Formats: sequence, C-alpha cells, structure tokens
Amino acid sequence: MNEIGLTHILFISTALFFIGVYGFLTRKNLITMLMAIELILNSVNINFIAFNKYLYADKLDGLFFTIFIITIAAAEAAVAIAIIIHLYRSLKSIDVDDADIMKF
Amino acid sequence: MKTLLSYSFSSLATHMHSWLKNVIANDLLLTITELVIIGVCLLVFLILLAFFLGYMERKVAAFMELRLGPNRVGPKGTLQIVADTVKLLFKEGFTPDAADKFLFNLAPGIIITTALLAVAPIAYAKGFQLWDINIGVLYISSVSSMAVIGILMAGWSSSNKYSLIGAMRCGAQIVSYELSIGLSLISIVVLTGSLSLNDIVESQANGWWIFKGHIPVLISFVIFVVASTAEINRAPFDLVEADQELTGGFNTEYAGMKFAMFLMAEYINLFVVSAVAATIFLGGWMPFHIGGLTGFNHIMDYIPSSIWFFGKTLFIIFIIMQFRWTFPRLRIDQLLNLEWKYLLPISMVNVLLVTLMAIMGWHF
Amino acid sequence: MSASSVIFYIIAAVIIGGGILAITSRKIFRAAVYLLFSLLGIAALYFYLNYEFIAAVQIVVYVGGIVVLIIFSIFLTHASGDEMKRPVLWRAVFSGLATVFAAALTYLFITDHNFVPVGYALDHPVAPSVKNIGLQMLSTTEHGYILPFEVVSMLLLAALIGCIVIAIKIKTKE
Amino acid sequence: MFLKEYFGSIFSSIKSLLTGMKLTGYYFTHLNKIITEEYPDNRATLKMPERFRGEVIMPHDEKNEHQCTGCQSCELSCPNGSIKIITKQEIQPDGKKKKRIDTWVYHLDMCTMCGMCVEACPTTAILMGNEFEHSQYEKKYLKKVLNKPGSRLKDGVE
Repeated sequence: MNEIGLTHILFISTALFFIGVYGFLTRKNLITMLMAIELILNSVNINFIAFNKYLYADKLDGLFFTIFIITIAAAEAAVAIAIIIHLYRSLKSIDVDDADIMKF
Repeated sequence: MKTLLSYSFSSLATHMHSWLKNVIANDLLLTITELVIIGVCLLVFLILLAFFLGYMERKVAAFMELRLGPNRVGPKGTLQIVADTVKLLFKEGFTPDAADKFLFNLAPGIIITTALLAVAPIAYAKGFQLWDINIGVLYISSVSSMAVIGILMAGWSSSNKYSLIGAMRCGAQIVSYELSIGLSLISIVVLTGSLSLNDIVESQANGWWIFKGHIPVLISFVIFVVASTAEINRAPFDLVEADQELTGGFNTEYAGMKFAMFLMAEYINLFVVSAVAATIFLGGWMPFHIGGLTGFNHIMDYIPSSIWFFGKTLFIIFIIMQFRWTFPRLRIDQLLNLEWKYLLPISMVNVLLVTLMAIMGWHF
Repeated sequence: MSASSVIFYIIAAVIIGGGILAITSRKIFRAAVYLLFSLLGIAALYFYLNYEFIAAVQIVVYVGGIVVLIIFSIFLTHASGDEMKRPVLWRAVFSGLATVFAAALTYLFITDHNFVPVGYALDHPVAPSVKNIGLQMLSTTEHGYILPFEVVSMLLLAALIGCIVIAIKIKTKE
Repeated sequence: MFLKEYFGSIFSSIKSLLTGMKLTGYYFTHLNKIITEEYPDNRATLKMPERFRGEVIMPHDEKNEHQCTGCQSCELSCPNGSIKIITKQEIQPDGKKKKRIDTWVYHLDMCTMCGMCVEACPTTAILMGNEFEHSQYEKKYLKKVLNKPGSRLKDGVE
C-alpha cells in the first residue's frame, strides 16, 4: 500500500475525467453521452474517496459526498433515461442532432 | 471429543500458510500460490456441489412425480450427471452467425463469475470462512445483482427474438425482486446490528432468528425464500427461460460447454441463496438448542458444525426444488403483480415492525 | 514490486481501458459493457482502499441499477447489430486536443502540488465501517449529515415521480 | 373492504400453495407408490393396463370364426387410411350371394392408435390389443392381414 500514493489515484481519476469529457464532446447518441457523464461523476467520486483516505483520515466527509453523488447520479440517470425514451417515442431517434425542435 | 468439537479450520489454514512460507520465499509468489490453491479447492468443491445438486434435483423431481428418476448409469443413477457433463463437453461450441461474438462468448463467463463471487463470504463451519468481510450481507446482494447483466448480454448478443424477450423479462424480474430480498435481509440486519455474516451467526447462539424473532421474521423468511427463487430464475418464476413459450429464453442459442456454464451457475446460485437463508434465518452452523434441556443441547453440540450448516442449506434447497415441481409457471404480469402489490408492501411494513421490535427489545 | 501494487495497476488498467473503450466502441451494447467493466474497476479500487461499504454501494447502484437501466433503454431504442456513426473527424480531433491539453495541465498541477496529510488526521483515523457511517449520517452535530440525507431522499422521491410523469404513455381518445 | 380482500387473497393463496406442497411432499415420502416400470428388465412380469392401445386385433374363436361382416365402417372412420378391406362374394348354402371379407389389411406403420375403428365397428369384430413390441427391420413387415386363413364369419352376425 505504501508504494501507491495519492497521486497515483489522482492520475486515474484525471484520466477517467478527461476520457468522459472526450466522450461527451464526440458522441452524438444520447445514451452514450449519458455513459460519458457517468464516467465523469465516477472520477469525481474517486477523488473524494482518495482525499478522504490519504489526507483527512479522521473524518468521513469525503465518503458522504461520494454517497450523495452516487444517489444523485442514480436519480439523474433515471430521469435522463425517461427523457430519452420519451424522445425516442416522438422522434424515432435518440441522436442529439435530430432533437432540434423546442417543444414536442 | 472436546478437542474435536472446538476444532476450527483456522488452525489448519495457519499451519498450511507457515508451511508454504518455508517452501516459497518470494512474497508475491506466495500470495499467488495460496490464491491458486484456494481457487482450485473452491472450484472443485463447487463442481462437485453442482453435480450433487443436479442429481438431487432429478431424484426429487422423479419421486414427486411418482417416477424413479435416473437409475441406469452407475449405482442408482449417480453417474448420470457425469455422463451428461461428458456429453456437453464434447458438443460443438456453436456461435450463431448473426451474433455479437465477443459478448456471446463473454456472457457465460460473467454469469459464472458473479455466481462464484457470491460464494466468498459464506461461513461453512465454525471458523471456516473464506472472507470475513464486515459488509457480508450487502456484498452478497450487490454481487448477485450483477448476474442480470450477464443474462441481458446473452439475450441481446444472440440476436434472436426469443432470447431478447427472455432477457427483457429477466431484467424486469431480477431488478424488482431484488428490492424485497434486500428488505427481508435488512430485517435481520436491524435485529443483529451488523452486516457481517459472522456476527449474524454469532448472534444466534442462544436461538435462531426464526424462533427468536416471532412472526415478523417468519414473514421475512417466507418473503426471502419466494423472492430468491425468483431472483435465481427457478420455476415457478422461470419465465426467463420458459421452454414452452420461449424455447429456452436467453440460452436458446447456447450449446455445449457454454450451456453447461449457465447450468452450473444456476446450481451455484441456488446454493448461495439457500446458504444465505440458512445463515441468516436458521442460524448458520449453530446447532439446534432448546432452552433448559441441557442434555439435549449437549447431544446437539456433538454434531459437527459443518453438518448443521449443510443440513440447513440442503433443507432450503429441497424446499426450492419442491416449489419447482409443485407449482405452475406464472405469467409475466402475475409475476410483477406478486412483487409490487404483495411482497414489496408487506416487506416494507415488516421492516417497520422489526425495527419497532428491535427498539422495544421484544425479541428474546 | 509488491502484490498490492500489481493489483493496483491491474485495477487502474481496467478502469482506464474500460473507460476508453466505452466511449470509442461503435456498438452501443458493447460500450455499455465496457462502461460496466470500468465501474466494476472503480468498485475494486474502493475495495483496495478498504472502503468496503462504498464499494458495495457502487456495485449495487451502478451495476445493478444504472447500467441495467442503460441496457434497458438500449433494448428499447436500438436493434441488435446496429453500428453507430463514426464521429466527425474535425470534432474528434479538436475535442481530443482539448482534452489532452487539459489533462496535461491537470497532470502538472497534481505533480507540482505536494499533498501533505494533516498530522492529526494520521494519528486519529476513523474506520469507514458501516457503524461509523450510519452514526455520522444521522447525527445532528457538526459533522452530521442528517439534513443532506433528508434532502436527498426528497430528491429521489421527486425523481421517481418525475420519471413516471415523463415516461408515461398518455392514452389519447381516438 | 379493500383490506379484507387483500389479506384474504394472501391467506387463500398461501393455503393453496401449502395444499400443493402437501401433495408433492406426500408423494416424495411414499416411495412405494412409484409407478415406473423398468421395461426391458421386467419383460417377463410386465403387465400392461387393459386400456393400453398397442395395435388393432381381430379376435377369432376356437372354431376359427370372426365377427367381421365386411361393412367397411372402420375403413371409412380411419383418419389416416391404415385399414384396407378387400371383400368377396360368397355363395351361401341357400344359394344367395353374400358379401364377406377376403383380406383385412392393417398397416401398422400408418396407425396412430386412435381407436376410432374400434368405436365405429358395429359388431365388435376388432379390438385394441396390448402388444407393443412391434419393431421390425423393414417396413413391409408392418403390413398385416388380420383375418386368419380359412376363417369365416360367425353365424348369426349380420
């Protein structure tokens, strides 16, 4: 454990964050964009846990932030998928470029 | 005799560890060797277990239908399942042309991996537990929720309508029944105050929860058995594979060894579910005691703890098998009605009752 | 190199490899499966850091919930065997450049900054056990999280109702 | 009212489930009730149930007489044409000509043991037999003639 420092874990979370950002920028499909968002949220979770573990071992606040982020991510994914399915019903496509009308 | 009773496997494990330490100097190599030894032992145990359960299921089914069951290969048909395994081994591993080959071949692996992962924290006997994790119950329920991914994967990648319908049903079924499983487990967690399976077993030293916990625990035991039968896709909730309507559901396209892996995962899941039920409600490896009758209790103590554990587990397995050969299959709407209209509300109210009981200290 | 660091590098490879494949794979179901591997790797990382509770929660919520939801929506909106369009070249190049530069910048920050744990923290670590988490989650004192807990439960209820309202099929009289 | 219905349905369903499990449990614990016949081993003592349909037979009495008048209603009622009756004209002692069967051909390979011929027969000349070991190497052996050579119609059967 001693060889693996905080910076190792921060590199993972940085890489994951920017992978997510890249995916969010290049993908055009709503579901894959949602996946990219999940990656970004998870990289943030890793950061919270790592800081809690290595810097503030006397508190649990990072852990609580992670729990709340996971909860909110679940709610967000559920709502997003409801929207995607509704969009698919009206437009027969879940491509962001096709969803160009303001009300449907 | 006393030494035999207080015998625990931890001394054997430490002994083996020190012996291996002398033989293998390298730390990394030592860890890998030990992991390999444990893994091989576990795999052999589980394969033998799957063989036994397969034989047991055929015999139980036959006796309940006034038949004899397998009785040709080996004495009393005991080698029938071995013959079946050999046949499955030599069968062609067929992959459909339109299938997504990568996912098609990955799916049986995922399913069997999740089944194997859930075996880890179970306490088989006194002092014999592979991984005494402090969140045992949560770990098992989280790992077993991964099996749905494998089934969805198998159903989608076969690119076959039957498989896809089977996978959709499976998703709806497992995701909904997981809720009542979780709630019925929580009722015992509330009473024990710990998620660790070891602590839960220890808390039942003076009586199993099914006796100590009055009616609410009985209700959650029944809910657990019913919902876990649905979770592992066994009849009467086997409409994921539903031979008559879906020609096999998600495993329509599978043959040979890949199909054997699905089959083995089913039996391991059956074992895990029954072992969890036995651990949580029936006291795991704790012997059966009646307060006041010291002589009787002493006799019960002489039975080894592993026999208690496996006896209870086999009892639950037998009940689940009896479900299979007694009840007709449900329709999908009946299945979801049962969960969302009956099991979930009842188990929610039940958790409140159990919490009240735990606060007031009404249990023994 | 000890066993523990080998395990760490395997976990890191699974997380990053899964993430990269998840956003580049052109078959959408495969992307979801790679995402699953990435999320499982993150759960393994939590196990590695001895945060078992959060790892189990990660598996329950992400693998048992969100990935299953995503796969369900894929079932409902795609046909088996479809491939997605390749991203437009200039968009891929520019977003790739932007992310690489930003990642490099962050990398510089991380390597430059010297993270020093507070001495008090090292001497009095709190075990992230379920008991401690539960006690602190529901306490009303300084580091208690009872208010966010209740707010999040309200949010979940709102999300539940919102999903039903959005996805419900309104029967029109014809 | 709603609550009463709800809990009533729960209790009645639990009761019905227990009834089913009681039955299977009873069978499981009463192994002497098993009805499986281990066929090739117990061929000597095997006793088929009376209602078993193995083939169509035409019983002949000790004077080599059968009861078939050659009315051909069995041939008409057979759904897959496995019965073929060839008739002949026979001169009676009083000089009248009567229709009698010449050969009663039974194609066992086409028969599905539905038993409709037996039901159609007005004189109960044919029955379903219990014999079931019919396996042959060639299909032609499955074509059988049911009336024995030299047999004649029993007196008094019209």
